[in-house]
Amino acid sequence: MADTAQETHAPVQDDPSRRDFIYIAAIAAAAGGAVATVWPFVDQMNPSADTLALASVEYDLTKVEPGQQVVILWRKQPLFIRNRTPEQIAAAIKDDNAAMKDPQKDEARHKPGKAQWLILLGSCTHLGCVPTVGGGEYGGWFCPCHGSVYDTSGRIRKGPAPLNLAVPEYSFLSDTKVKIG
Amino acid sequence: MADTAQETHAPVQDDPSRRDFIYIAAIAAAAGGAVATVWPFVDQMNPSADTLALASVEYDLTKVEPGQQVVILWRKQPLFIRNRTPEQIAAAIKDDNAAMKDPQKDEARHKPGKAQWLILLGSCTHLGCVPTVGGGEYGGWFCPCHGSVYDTSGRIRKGPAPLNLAVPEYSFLSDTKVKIG
Amino acid sequence: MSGHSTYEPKNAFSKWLDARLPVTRLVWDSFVDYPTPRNLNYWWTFGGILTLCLGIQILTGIVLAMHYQVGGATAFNSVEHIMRDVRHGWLIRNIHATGASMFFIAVYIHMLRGLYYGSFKPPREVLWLLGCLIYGIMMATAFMGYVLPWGQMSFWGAKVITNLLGVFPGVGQSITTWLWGGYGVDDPTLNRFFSLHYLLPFVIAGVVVLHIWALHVVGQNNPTGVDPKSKADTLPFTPYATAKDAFAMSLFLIVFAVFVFFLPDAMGHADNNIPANPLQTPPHIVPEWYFLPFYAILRAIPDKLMGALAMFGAIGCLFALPWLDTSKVRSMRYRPTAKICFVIFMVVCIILGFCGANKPDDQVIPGLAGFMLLDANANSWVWLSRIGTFYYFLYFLVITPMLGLTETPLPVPETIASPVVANAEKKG
Amino acid sequence: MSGHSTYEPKNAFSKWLDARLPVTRLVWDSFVDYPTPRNLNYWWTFGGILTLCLGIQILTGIVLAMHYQVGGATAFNSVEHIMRDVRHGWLIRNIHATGASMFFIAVYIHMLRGLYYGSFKPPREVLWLLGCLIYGIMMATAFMGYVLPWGQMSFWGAKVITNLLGVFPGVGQSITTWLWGGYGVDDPTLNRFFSLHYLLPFVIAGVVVLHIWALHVVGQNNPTGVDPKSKADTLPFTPYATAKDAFAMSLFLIVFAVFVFFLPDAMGHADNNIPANPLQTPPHIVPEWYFLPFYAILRAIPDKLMGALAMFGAIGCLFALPWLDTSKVRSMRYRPTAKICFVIFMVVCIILGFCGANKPDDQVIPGLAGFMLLDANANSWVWLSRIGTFYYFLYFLVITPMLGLTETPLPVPETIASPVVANAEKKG
Amino acid sequence: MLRKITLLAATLGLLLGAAAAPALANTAEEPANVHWDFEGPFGRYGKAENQAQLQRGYKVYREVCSSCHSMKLVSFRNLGDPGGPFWNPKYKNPNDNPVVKAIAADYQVDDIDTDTGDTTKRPGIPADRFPSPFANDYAAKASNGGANPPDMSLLARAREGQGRYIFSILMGYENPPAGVTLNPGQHYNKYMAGGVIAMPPPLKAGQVTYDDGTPSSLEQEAMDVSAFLMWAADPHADDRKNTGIAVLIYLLLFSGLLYLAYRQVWKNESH
Amino acid sequence: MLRKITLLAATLGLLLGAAAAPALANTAEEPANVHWDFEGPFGRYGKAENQAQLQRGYKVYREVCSSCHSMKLVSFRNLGDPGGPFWNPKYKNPNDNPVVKAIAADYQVDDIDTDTGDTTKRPGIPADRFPSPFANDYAAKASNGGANPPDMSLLARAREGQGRYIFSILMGYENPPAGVTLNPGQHYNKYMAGGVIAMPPPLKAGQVTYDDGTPSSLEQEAMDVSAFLMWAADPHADDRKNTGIAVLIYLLLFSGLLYLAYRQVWKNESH
Ligand code: HEC
Ligand code: HEC
Ligand code: HEM
Ligand code: HEM
Ligand code: HEM
Ligand code: HEM
Ligand code: FES
Ligand code: FES
Repeated sequence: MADTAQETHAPVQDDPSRRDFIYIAAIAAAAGGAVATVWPFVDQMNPSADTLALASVEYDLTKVEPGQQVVILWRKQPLFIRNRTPEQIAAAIKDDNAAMKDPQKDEARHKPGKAQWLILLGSCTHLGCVPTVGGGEYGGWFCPCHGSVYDTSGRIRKGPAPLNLAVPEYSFLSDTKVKIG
Repeated sequence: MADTAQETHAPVQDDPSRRDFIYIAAIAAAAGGAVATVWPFVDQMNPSADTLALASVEYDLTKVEPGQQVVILWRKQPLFIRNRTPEQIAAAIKDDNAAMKDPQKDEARHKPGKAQWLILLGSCTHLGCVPTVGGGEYGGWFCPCHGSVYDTSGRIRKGPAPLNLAVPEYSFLSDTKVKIG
Repeated sequence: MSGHSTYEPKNAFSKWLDARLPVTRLVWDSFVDYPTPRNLNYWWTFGGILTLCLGIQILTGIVLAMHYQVGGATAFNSVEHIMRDVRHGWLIRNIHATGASMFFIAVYIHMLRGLYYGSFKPPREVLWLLGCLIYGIMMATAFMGYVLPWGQMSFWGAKVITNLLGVFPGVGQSITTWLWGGYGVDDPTLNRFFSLHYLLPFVIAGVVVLHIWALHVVGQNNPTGVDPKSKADTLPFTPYATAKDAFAMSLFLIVFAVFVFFLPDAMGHADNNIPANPLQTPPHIVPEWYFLPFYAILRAIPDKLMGALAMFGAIGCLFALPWLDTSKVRSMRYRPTAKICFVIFMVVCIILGFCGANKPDDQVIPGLAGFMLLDANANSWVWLSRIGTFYYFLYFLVITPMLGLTETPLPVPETIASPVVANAEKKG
Repeated sequence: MSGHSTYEPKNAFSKWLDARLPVTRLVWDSFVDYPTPRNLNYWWTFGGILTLCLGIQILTGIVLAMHYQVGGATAFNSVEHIMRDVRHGWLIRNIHATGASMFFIAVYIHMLRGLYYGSFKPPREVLWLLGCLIYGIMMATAFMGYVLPWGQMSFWGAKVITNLLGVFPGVGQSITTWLWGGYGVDDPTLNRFFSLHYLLPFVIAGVVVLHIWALHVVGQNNPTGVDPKSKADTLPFTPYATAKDAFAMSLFLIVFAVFVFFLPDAMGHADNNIPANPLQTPPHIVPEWYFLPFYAILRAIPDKLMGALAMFGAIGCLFALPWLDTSKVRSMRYRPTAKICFVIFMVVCIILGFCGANKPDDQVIPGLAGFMLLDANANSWVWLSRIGTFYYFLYFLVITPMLGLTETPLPVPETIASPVVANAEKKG
Repeated sequence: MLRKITLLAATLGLLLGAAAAPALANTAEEPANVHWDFEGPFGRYGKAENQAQLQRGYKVYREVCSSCHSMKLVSFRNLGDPGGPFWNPKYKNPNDNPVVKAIAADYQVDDIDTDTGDTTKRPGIPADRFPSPFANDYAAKASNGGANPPDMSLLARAREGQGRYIFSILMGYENPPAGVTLNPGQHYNKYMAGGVIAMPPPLKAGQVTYDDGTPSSLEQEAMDVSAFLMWAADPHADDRKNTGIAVLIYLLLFSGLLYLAYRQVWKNESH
Repeated sequence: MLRKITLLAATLGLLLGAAAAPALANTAEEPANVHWDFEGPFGRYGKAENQAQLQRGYKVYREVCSSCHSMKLVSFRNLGDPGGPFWNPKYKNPNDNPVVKAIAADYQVDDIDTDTGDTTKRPGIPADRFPSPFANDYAAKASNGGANPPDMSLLARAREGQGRYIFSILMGYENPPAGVTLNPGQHYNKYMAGGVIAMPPPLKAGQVTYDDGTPSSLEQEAMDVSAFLMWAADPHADDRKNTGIAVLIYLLLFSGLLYLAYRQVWKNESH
């Protein structure tokens, strides 16, 4: 019926171009408005201001003794701050050219001249568990979940994880103070 | 069609009384089961065990000075514990036979021989606001919401509230200690 | 639904789908080809506007629930978290809070439309009853929603209203204890209100589906109140009603936006920016504006139980209306006396609203001394609300039944098209 | 829907109602008079059982939400409050938690029924697709529900699964940050999961309505896979199907009750009785049992992205099935080879479930040394899951299309009634 | 016809409303009728002189009010948000804003020593909220003669009259009129409901030395701190109004288009 | 036919399950295979000798475990609930139970002095929860060589093996086997995953003097405290099993009726 109805009531005298323009403009405006409206509803799920405010932390390195690792919460995720011994650094450099899934040199994983400070996201790149320090055959980290093994540079050496432990954005504010994030 | 269908497929040889018995029993059992099932879903809204555990409190009356009122939380509602002066008691007794909405003698509103201790639910019997002590023309309480006036015995004297301020269940554990609820 | 379907699938896919799940057919029959009276005015756009309102409330509500933390210690702060820290949170909350008021504005217009044009009269009784049901659930939803931010008005409003259920002699106390989950409005109350506040809008949506189904079974009423008789009386829903509805919605959104962006506090109450405190009664407890007329009726009657019954009765009248009205003519357009009574009724409802917002014993006309009448001054809001309450019930229980029998209506047009055509001729 | 309505209102009220809102007619046509094939066996009772499950979950869920307090600091304790202090709270939570597992048992039986009897084949493709959609939303719902008690498995399960969305190169990180509302699973994640967990069951209910609508358009399949041809092939839904469904439901409830009252911990995981702790990874993270086969497929493939794609692909196969199956015969009753492949498929799914529950590198047959095959020992769960994954995809992508073309089916009966009558004669 | 009726009803309603409004107020005097430049649809906190006022207002809050009133919902970082007193376009991220960092570090906030579990204090960071002057409401009451100084985060929106009410309270101290007797610790303030307030007059002229050299009259201080509290209660006001104007422009244009489309559709239909 | 297939599949599944079960366990020894009388569908905590065991178990918890382990989710009143160690039918309301009241009053719980707002201590009441031995997790770690003694409210359900696991841990201290080196503060326990535990052996024979004269062998103490912790983790077990039996009886009868009704309906229909 609709077709017939439309015919029955079809506008008699009409300028088709003007008509089409109005319809197209109205529909375009509606579409634009809808998209603009959707945005806040999607964006509200992004981190809120208070979460963002905790996105960066400053940390005093004097609290970490040589050979030790401290785990702090950063962005509510564990962050490893490890004070490496010279042996551990040496072990890491030695393997720089070994076959690796995600090849990287040790020097690319710490700030220049700060080889003893390794700062890493404590989240296994496989599926996000917290690896335990000192575990695995490389003396780096061992992930208890599916057995990924990282070396003393935090590089993936065995197991399902595809990538090295992530190095967060950070900078030294002074010799003993870093700002992460 | 159903009717015809039922006829078409109607059981041919059947003992009607047995048949009816089974149907009635099944339906009755279903109804019984349904009622028993509904109960936990209704009852879950009643106060939970931790709320009930706070249903009664003990209070040390030495903390209330003569002429003063203390407001404590009891069942999360305000409770008035008032140490009445002899004048206030006298004023209350004087009015025992005055015209009242909810006539009650003063002695019915306190424990025998403890006329100075008035323990009342601090919730206006109109619509539940907290009356202010010492307000209103009887020196008892005044409800700021819709203007109910209570006397020094907590009886309703003016305004929309229908009943006297409620006296909770309580008992004296010792001369200075009461258990409310 | 009314008549057989005219949908004809055009391409292979729609034919395939139509044979398996005829949704496109349903949409076509209900919202494209559906015949609407050609003379519907803008009051008929509010059904669509209400659907929009419900959608907005549900969408913003789901988002708020993603950030809202129920609990006496957390609710207020989480709402402030939404207002301050969640991205666009202030916007979404303002829309939701203002949206509730806009929803009621729209529903009151929609209902008054029904009253005026007799849309509740046969064969639309079920449609009307479903509407009343929606209205009831809407009130419950909005009431519980207002409790959620857990400010002073949330708390004390909840306390005053829930205490109403305590009026029933004997069982009242058990009912309120059960409803509260304790011995007063408290955390458990808030928690269950949150669960129900999330649930009820979906119940409303379900009843709206039935409401629209019922509408499509009996067909729409129209300003003349005359049933469409021929094709000349109707136009297809799309594009005619669609275009009108869209324009009206857009105007409605303008009003909506003014409140959301420039008057966000206008519909609220300052006290709700203070966290709930069971030990401190705000000096003046008022419910949300859309409840005020009923609140006035409640307080008009000195007896507590009777007051509550009068209040519920006032809503009950709406349900009974199809059987109270005896008039043969639907639209008040042709009922001059009824029209006057109706206008008075509208004014009375507004007056009752003001009565609900004021303290009963305050003066209506400031400065005028007045005199004592029974239990209160004649120049007080309580007496004004008594007069209003009297007229309210008079209108439903006496005027509506009597007038239908006694009044002589104006001549009613034969068909919808006749006055429309006459109109067009006048214009052209 | 199929055919015209046979409802005849009996009394004045039902006539009145039928003219205004024909709900009784709809119910009559769909659930009383509706013709069902007379040979449906007990596997056909699971649709009704699933409806019951959904109802139970929604009802208990609403009640749980009346006491549950979302929030990292409150969620775990509020669930324990339900278990310890809320009246019958332990009962209601046990029903809800066990109910999720029962729901999946029922849905897997319902789906395998569809696979075996070819219920996904024309004209039931839309019906099947809607079912797959329900299944997808069910998985999302159950996943988010399991996060709510905020125990260790809630937290780490959520972390592992949401990290899957991070595999997409480039946008992965933004997607997970958006989904989490932060830089990891945290309070905002819990809060939004709660809102969605409350929402999605209503979405499921909506799709179930479409599912049943689609069913009533095309009619039910039956164990022979032959379309009903005459009235002799069918029986009215009530009382025949009603009685059978009721009996089956009651049996299902017995199993349900055994778990609720005597094995409440059987379906859960001990670690979920420890509050969530982002700094302590449980030694062995496993999702709920109903996800295990897919989890095994995920881990079978060494590449992270490919693993995730394989997992989603495994579900995608279900959606594509109506177009993968080429067989002319619906029911596997008459397809001996397909039947064998199907049984192997069922067993493989169970094996994959065990693979998902075990650590990839552990031995399958304890003590057997095995040998290194590429990256892992051949006697390890990872290799078993690879074999399983291989067969899973083989079944859908190769066996199903090929077999339909090559297999010679057994003779298919002319009508439903013929084998049924034969059966009855055998019995009688 | 219905149009006329509605108009009538609406007018009646408005008239009644005007009549009813005064009856809604409490017995106290109406707040003074002052105005700020950032009010109204086109006022903005972000305007330079308004920002200067917020900075002055913050100083009053910090030096005077904050010794009794908490502001629990506001974080230091909020001071550096767009529209806030110390917003600086150079620091899009307010957590990097050095002024904000300095303000935060000036406060000591509660913390727990993760090595021992003991409670300790540490200097604040921008992410912290303003610490409260008292440990809890009871302590606040005990230190203020039984009255709890209300939290200031939302104070400006929690009173009818909003900022004007705060301004008025600060200006409204007077000698009690005849017949009003004050207990110790009570003061007379004509803008307070009932006239009695437990807060001693907090401000006097010259109490705060403004960094920008503005003379600190009592009225100036009161205006400034009220402005600051209005911002604290509604920190997204600028964003809200900006969005609102854009939305309204869009809706007006869109309604115009829809009206044309509607006319077009109905062109040849009588109705 | 499908019936047979399913049977087959199910059997296969079960077999596989049995095979897989050991693989699910961790490397530690399986918990000892002990049993309590209250276990199983017909066991009840409320039985007199089981209640006596819970009372003994509570004493062990109170005197030994509670100095390190919190039990935050349990209130004193729970001890007097039906099925609880001190349930007494005379006191339907456990808050009136004098034993419970005495136990509660024996603890000091944190409170706030409403006059000054200072933190104070007061004797517990039945409505209070068990106070924790340490102020927070950090303090607990600091006092226990870095390991946090887990909360005991749900401990029995938070470990595979439930009560048997707790019993086993208490009995499982041994000298470390060759090759295992322990750091100071570490101990060897064969039931602990990995073998190393930070908890020093908490129990020895005779550590607790039972009021009912039961000889306090190490095994007896371990059985009793494990029983108590199982109850604490599942306090409604008795109620659950009672309801379950009633529900099952109902459902079996109901299913029977439905089966008869079903047969009746289908009586004359072939299928
Ligand atoms: C000596 C402590 C003290 C200081 C300093 C102080 N206040 Fe107050 N303030 C109080 C107390 C106590 C109350 C509660 C008064 C009452 O309830 O009677 C209060 C209440 C208020 C109120 C609310 C009145 C009402 O409606 O309830 C405002 C507004 C207010 N203060 C503003 C300020 C401002 C602005 C400043 C700083 C310029 C300030 N106060 C400084 C103690 C203080
Ligand atoms: C001296 C303090 C102390 C006392 C007393 C103590 N525990 Fe522990 N307990 C600990 C510590 C520390 C741990 C953590 C061990 C670890 O993580 O290695 C622990 C852990 C446990 C565990 C859990 C092991 C696991 O699987 O994580 C159990 C079970 C346990 N204790 C039972 C008891 C019982 C029963 C008692 C009383 C009879 C008791 N404990 C008394 C300190 C104590
Ligand atoms: C969420 C709330 C509601 C929605 C979404 C809704 C929706 C609709 C829609 C779309 C229509 C058709 C268009 C129109 O006539 O405006 C309609 C008509 C109607 N509604 Fe509602 N409605 C709601 C609430 C109510 C209420 C509360 C009542 C009465 C108590 C009511 C009574 C009616 C009546 C009588 C009609 C028929 C109007 C006529 O044809 O003249 N509705 N409704
Ligand atoms: C019929 C539709 C609805 C109405 C009339 C309604 C009404 C309200 C009202 C009046 C408030 C108080 C607003 C305020 O003052 O802050 C509120 C708050 C709330 N509503 Fe709704 N609502 C509806 C639908 C929903 C839905 C569907 C949800 C969830 C899915 C929801 C979730 C919330 C939440 C979380 C709050 C608390 C946050 C706040 O106060 O802003 N609402 N609602
Ligand atoms: C909440 C979940 C579900 C509910 C409540 C539900 C409900 C039903 C009902 C009542 C029937 C008719 C009775 C029967 O054949 O058992 C049915 C049939 C069917 N369902 Fe579902 N269903 C659900 C999920 C699914 C899923 C996940 C699938 C497939 C992926 C599916 C596919 C089918 C098919 C193909 C049929 C037709 C069966 C036939 O006639 O042979 N359903 N469903
Ligand atoms: C499709 C239906 C549903 C499924 C499959 C489902 C599944 C689940 C699951 C698996 C849990 C975790 C249970 C546990 O281990 O404790 C859960 C918890 C929960 N669900 Fe649902 N749910 C459904 C419907 C609902 C609905 C409709 C609501 C609310 C109206 C709801 C509210 C909750 C709440 C509050 C919890 C947390 C309490 C708890 O953990 O016991 N659920 N759900
Ligand atoms: S999460 Fe670390 S190996 Fe899987
Ligand atoms: S509540 Fe007290 S007078 Fe109304």
